[in-house]
Amino acid sequence: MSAWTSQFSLKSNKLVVQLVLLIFILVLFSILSPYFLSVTNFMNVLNQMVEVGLIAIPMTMIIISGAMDLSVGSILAFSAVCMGVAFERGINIWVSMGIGLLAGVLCGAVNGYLIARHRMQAIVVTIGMLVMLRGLVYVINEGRPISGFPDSFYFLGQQYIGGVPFNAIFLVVMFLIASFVMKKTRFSTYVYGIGNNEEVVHYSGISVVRIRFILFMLSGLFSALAGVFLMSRLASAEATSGTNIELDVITATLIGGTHIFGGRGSLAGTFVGLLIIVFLRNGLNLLGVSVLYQAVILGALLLLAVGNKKFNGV
Amino acid sequence: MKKLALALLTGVLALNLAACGNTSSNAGGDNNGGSSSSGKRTYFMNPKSIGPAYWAAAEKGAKKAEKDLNVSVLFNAPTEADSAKQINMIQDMLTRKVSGIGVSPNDAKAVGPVFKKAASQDVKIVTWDSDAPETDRQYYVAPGTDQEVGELLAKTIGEEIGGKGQVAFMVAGLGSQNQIAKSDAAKAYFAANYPEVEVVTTVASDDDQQKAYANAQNLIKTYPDLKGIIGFAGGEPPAAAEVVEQAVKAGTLEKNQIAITGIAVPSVVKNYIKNGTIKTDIIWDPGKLAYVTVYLLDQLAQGKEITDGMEIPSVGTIKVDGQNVFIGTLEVTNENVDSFDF
Amino acid sequence: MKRLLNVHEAPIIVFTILVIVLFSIISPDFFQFDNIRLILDQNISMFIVAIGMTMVILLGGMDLSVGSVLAVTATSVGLFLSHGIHPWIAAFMGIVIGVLCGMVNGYFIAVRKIPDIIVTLATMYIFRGIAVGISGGTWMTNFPDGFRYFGQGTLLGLSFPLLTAILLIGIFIYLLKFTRMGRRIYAIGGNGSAAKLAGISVAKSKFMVYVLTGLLVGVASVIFASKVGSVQASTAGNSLSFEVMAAVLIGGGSIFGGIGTVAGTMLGVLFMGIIKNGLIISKVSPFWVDATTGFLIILAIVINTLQRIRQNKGKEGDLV
Amino acid sequence: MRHPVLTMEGISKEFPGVKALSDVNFELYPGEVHALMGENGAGKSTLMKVLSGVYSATQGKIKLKGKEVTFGNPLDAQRQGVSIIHQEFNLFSNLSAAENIFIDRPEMTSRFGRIQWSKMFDEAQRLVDSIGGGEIDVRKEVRHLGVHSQQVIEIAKALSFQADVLIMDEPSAALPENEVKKMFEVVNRLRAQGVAIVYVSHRMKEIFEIADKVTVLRDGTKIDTRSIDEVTEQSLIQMMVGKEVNQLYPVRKQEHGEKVVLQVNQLSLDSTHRISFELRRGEILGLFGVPGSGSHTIAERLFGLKRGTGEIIINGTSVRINSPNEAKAKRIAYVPPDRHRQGIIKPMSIRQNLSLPILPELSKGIVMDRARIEQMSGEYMEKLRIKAPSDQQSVDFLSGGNQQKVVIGKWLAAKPEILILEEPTRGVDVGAKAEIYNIIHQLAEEGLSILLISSEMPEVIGLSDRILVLYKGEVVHEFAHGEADQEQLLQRASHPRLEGGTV
Repeated sequence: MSAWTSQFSLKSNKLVVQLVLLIFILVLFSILSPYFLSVTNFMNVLNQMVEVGLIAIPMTMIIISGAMDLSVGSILAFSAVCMGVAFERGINIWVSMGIGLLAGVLCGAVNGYLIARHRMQAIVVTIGMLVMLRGLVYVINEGRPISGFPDSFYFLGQQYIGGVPFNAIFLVVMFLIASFVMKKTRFSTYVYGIGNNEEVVHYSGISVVRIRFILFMLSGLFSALAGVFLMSRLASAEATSGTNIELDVITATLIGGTHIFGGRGSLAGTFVGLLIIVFLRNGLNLLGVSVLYQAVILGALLLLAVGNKKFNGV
Repeated sequence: MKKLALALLTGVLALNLAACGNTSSNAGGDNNGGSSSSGKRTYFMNPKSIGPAYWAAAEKGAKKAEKDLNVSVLFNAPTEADSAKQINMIQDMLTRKVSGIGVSPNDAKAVGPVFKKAASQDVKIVTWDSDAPETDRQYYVAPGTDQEVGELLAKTIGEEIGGKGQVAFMVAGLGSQNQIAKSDAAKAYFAANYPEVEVVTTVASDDDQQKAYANAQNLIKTYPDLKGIIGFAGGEPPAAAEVVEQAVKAGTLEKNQIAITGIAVPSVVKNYIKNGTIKTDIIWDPGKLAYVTVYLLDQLAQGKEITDGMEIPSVGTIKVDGQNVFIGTLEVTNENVDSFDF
Repeated sequence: MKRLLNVHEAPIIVFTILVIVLFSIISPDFFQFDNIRLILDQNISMFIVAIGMTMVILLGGMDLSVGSVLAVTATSVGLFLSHGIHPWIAAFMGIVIGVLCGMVNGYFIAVRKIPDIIVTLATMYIFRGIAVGISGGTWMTNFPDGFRYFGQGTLLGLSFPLLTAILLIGIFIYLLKFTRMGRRIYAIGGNGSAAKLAGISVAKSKFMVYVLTGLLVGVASVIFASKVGSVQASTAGNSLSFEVMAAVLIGGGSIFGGIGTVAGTMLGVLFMGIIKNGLIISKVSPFWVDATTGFLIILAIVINTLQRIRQNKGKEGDLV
Repeated sequence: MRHPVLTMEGISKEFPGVKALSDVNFELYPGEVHALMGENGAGKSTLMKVLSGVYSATQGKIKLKGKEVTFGNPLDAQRQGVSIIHQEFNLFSNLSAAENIFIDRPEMTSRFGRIQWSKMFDEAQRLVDSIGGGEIDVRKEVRHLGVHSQQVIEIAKALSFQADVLIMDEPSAALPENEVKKMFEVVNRLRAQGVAIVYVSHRMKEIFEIADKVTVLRDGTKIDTRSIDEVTEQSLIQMMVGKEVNQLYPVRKQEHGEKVVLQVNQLSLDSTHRISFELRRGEILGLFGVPGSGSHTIAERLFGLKRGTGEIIINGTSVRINSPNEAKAKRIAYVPPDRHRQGIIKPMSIRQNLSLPILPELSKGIVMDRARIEQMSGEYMEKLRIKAPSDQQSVDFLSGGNQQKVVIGKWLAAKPEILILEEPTRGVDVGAKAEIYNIIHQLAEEGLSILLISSEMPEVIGLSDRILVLYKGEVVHEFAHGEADQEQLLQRASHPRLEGGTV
């Protein structure tokens, strides 16, 4: 196993740094705040990281493949509102959820179609989608939050199983599945391959278009899933939800050691990066540090954690 | 795979640590009854976001209450008015075992679950500035209801423009609930009392000052017969006033051709009021709002009653209507604009 | 005619004209001198920031921090003014702060060789935090009358900010076309390693570009503050970086660097400005404005891409 | 006795753990073309990098026109009169040809720092004209120029520094055969102007055609410098390899089969040109033509990289191929001409590169079957004699020859029926070339049908059972095995009716 992954030597070495950083943060806040080191607090944090975490899964893959998806936050809101509107029209909540997920996949498909099929610049297309979908959200529900979902639906975001939030369990399972996919299946080789040299993959008789398309569809699906979980956690579908979430997701991915130009990175790293961000926020909140300084600290951390690595090939 | 296992292992380890830490802190916590180690009662004041002048004024009031009541007040919120981030922060604060929380919810429904949790931990909950009815909050502190404020704004502009003509609404966010509630109330008031007033459009700035400014420019361009503008959030009236003043200066508008009112902190609109661009501005002292909220939380935490007409030091008497606590609105005009210190 | 179509900016020109025609049909108010002046006026700071972004993108980079830099500089200018500093000095100091921010970006990107997207993502957080921090959460407003000149004054009967923008656009078009410094930017964006071999100091050029971008953002923020009349540190320039980047790319720039012109970018800014103004003038429901804007951005990019494909077909050396 | 323009004395260069050059002496006279030969890793490029200021020598000195010099960087060397043209061009595709020549040059600006475009265009055009590039419009962006034109721009760029010494690293590698001729004309002009040229190349034929002298390096030491008249191809190879090299091209032991595996009818190469041919089982069919002849397009069409009309019949069934994926399914394999861009994923391991095209077959469901992948990669490492400590090694660290073997290997693993080889030995040293030729032969003997597209005439002649000569999208001649020699081949390829027309 380890031999199979060791070819991305840069990837494995990085993770140690991130783990040290995470442990440092955990220890630091445990000393600084008496409230930090408690099961309830940790469960809280896990409960809160789910939406960003879900989106980080496909985002990691997409960044490894050398692209980027900035439209995730808008897709999140769009699918959440689609689901809410469907529910308001009297459709069964689980069917509505299917509609929401489908909407997300469709948005991803539009991204994928333009980027993969027509080779347009991913950043530009997804900025366009970011603006357009957010606009459509307002068109659909006129900006009004939708709520009043049945209690059974709140299970997803609010229920604890054995003291652990259900959505966190779901997230970890998703990470394990995705990590498995990104290590053991040929899909992973294709994704890493495209990130390193797209043309070779194409010349090897593999449909790059299809892989990219799948990646953006996944991104749509996971963004929609994040939307569903957010709705369930907050009991409400809002037009503004998910604004700027892409920045959190990308920050987590980068701190997790994924290379911004693609080709290198891992989901394990992203997971650790995610934990670093959420625990940092949580710890600073507990200390009563104003969000203003939190932003500064997060930015400095990003520069420190990602900045001291070698970026060869540029 | 090994790496992920390692990562998970670290997580489990951390949790174990956390579990140990928890028991020990509980042991210590029993002595001082769940409050912070200094023995002071701690309250978390949570506005919609950090940054706008309105909330900065509120923070001053909260800090004043902190001193007056000899309690500890934490004042924090996300940088953007995002309910998910706000709720994360409230959850974190519940972990800190505060005695009470004062929340201005971005989404009335979304705070339901976290309020329920807070109530179960015997944390006092008061909403302020924006309400979350049908939740476990105990009181709602406001200048008046959204409906009252909306109607007041509509009445003000209706009077100024003589009861007929085109009026445009400027809001901070098309998806923001208190904005919707106020503008709906204003619309309803027009329909009922000034049928000849036509609300032509509602534009949103997303809290971006430049966008608000451009919106106002586009409004006077698009609707040459526009008679009035209502700005429903702190950033809108100054933007509208700035644009109108500039247009008057440039000669494209007559002075007083467009009446402006709205909700804005006096210090921000002082010049416009003095120039007469804004005749009446509706406001309440956000500092007092916050002060009252902290005061109520402290009363509740000490198990004291909240009664109608009760006297709050340095604020005055308050009106208590069921679970609603009103401190009343203020009208800022040329005469009194200098008397405000916020 | 054919030569005209081969101009790099041709598709966006055509598309802009189409949009103008469309809006003119929908609303008689649209195509009027007043409104054109309004559109220009509303987008002054966009124009100026976009010049900097064009250079950054020409280098093959991107700058996510421009909005936060704008907030920092505008807020500091406000602070200076509230301390009674003379408007001209305050404006100058604001621009210096913009330059300093650019130097921070430039240091990490050019000297420490950290990818620009990471650096500017980080400084986006940092500068925003600083901006709100120094503002103390209050609005910068009630500027003295002398300060209004930057955003509202006139010079020789023309709007001062517009003149500033035109002057800057002219300077930078010249700079990029007629100076070695400008050509180095194109060379680095086109082929970094070849640029190094040609003795071009990549680090120095990159540093310069980020400093200049800081400078331009500084200028833009002074105009912004003066024009809008108030600054809210937490939200000023919030969506600026994405919008400006979109404008550069719509104007024919390539995210991979080396391709793009200031003139094209200005068209891109104008295009976005026209859409935003036109949709409101045409009394489109406010709920539809963002959706339509996004759709038109995507459409513009689609058209640009098609043009590029068409151009690449005429390459010498392919079979017949 | 003329004085040498350049003398390198006792040059040594050490890298951590490796001695790349030891005590190399090298002299260069004005107006001579001096070939530098040696197998890959012999130290040619290190020596040239020392000379052009990329590396500084650990020991030894460089004298230019009698004066000792040190070069801090390539630009420094250029300014002092030593220019190098790298194998991979260093051009700015987004800039005009003229600007590529004169990028960042103070002499092109006015006193006030304004770039004088018309002066730049004029000078550039004059320079390009002087080396026979008159047909190039220097205002055109380089991405719109062909490979030869790009090389002319590179040479013009070097000359714009008044180069006394010009180093050309594999200048013909990117050029088609007929453009090599044009390049030689340029070189001859330079020689006449007194420029000293170091010509680094693998190609024997060119060396004998253009060089005055030849220096051979082996394992970082100089073997000898000789006048070109004193050496033969065989003796040069011997000097390079250090031992007797047997026949480069193996002899065919058995005839190819009769069964037509691939039949192409009216395959469109562009809007006007159609082509037809057939390929038999076990046959090596050489396709030869200058660029623009369509041979590259044939490969692209057969492999589904380009779409068009016409009929492709494989084993008697007409098939449609619209993507590499479909081509692979029809058991067509393609070893592309540029392995760095199209052949290998450098940071990935040999094993991953080898398994890339056939991962679906090496998976259980969607999960990769590690044991089978390991077994497969071991098998092909051995079969192709890929030299590496393990198949976990990243291909980036392999020599050109071994990299090329990986590309061939990954397609052999796909068990194709038809193998398209395009420039299979580009940038590969002599030893590895022989090995690759052997492999190709062995494959054909095993019954694989091979379409060999190459611009190296000896290779096409030496390997092919049959050669089709293409010209502007048409088959203009067919040679049977043993019929063709280089002269005839070249003559047919540059069509008699349209001598020397640009494409």
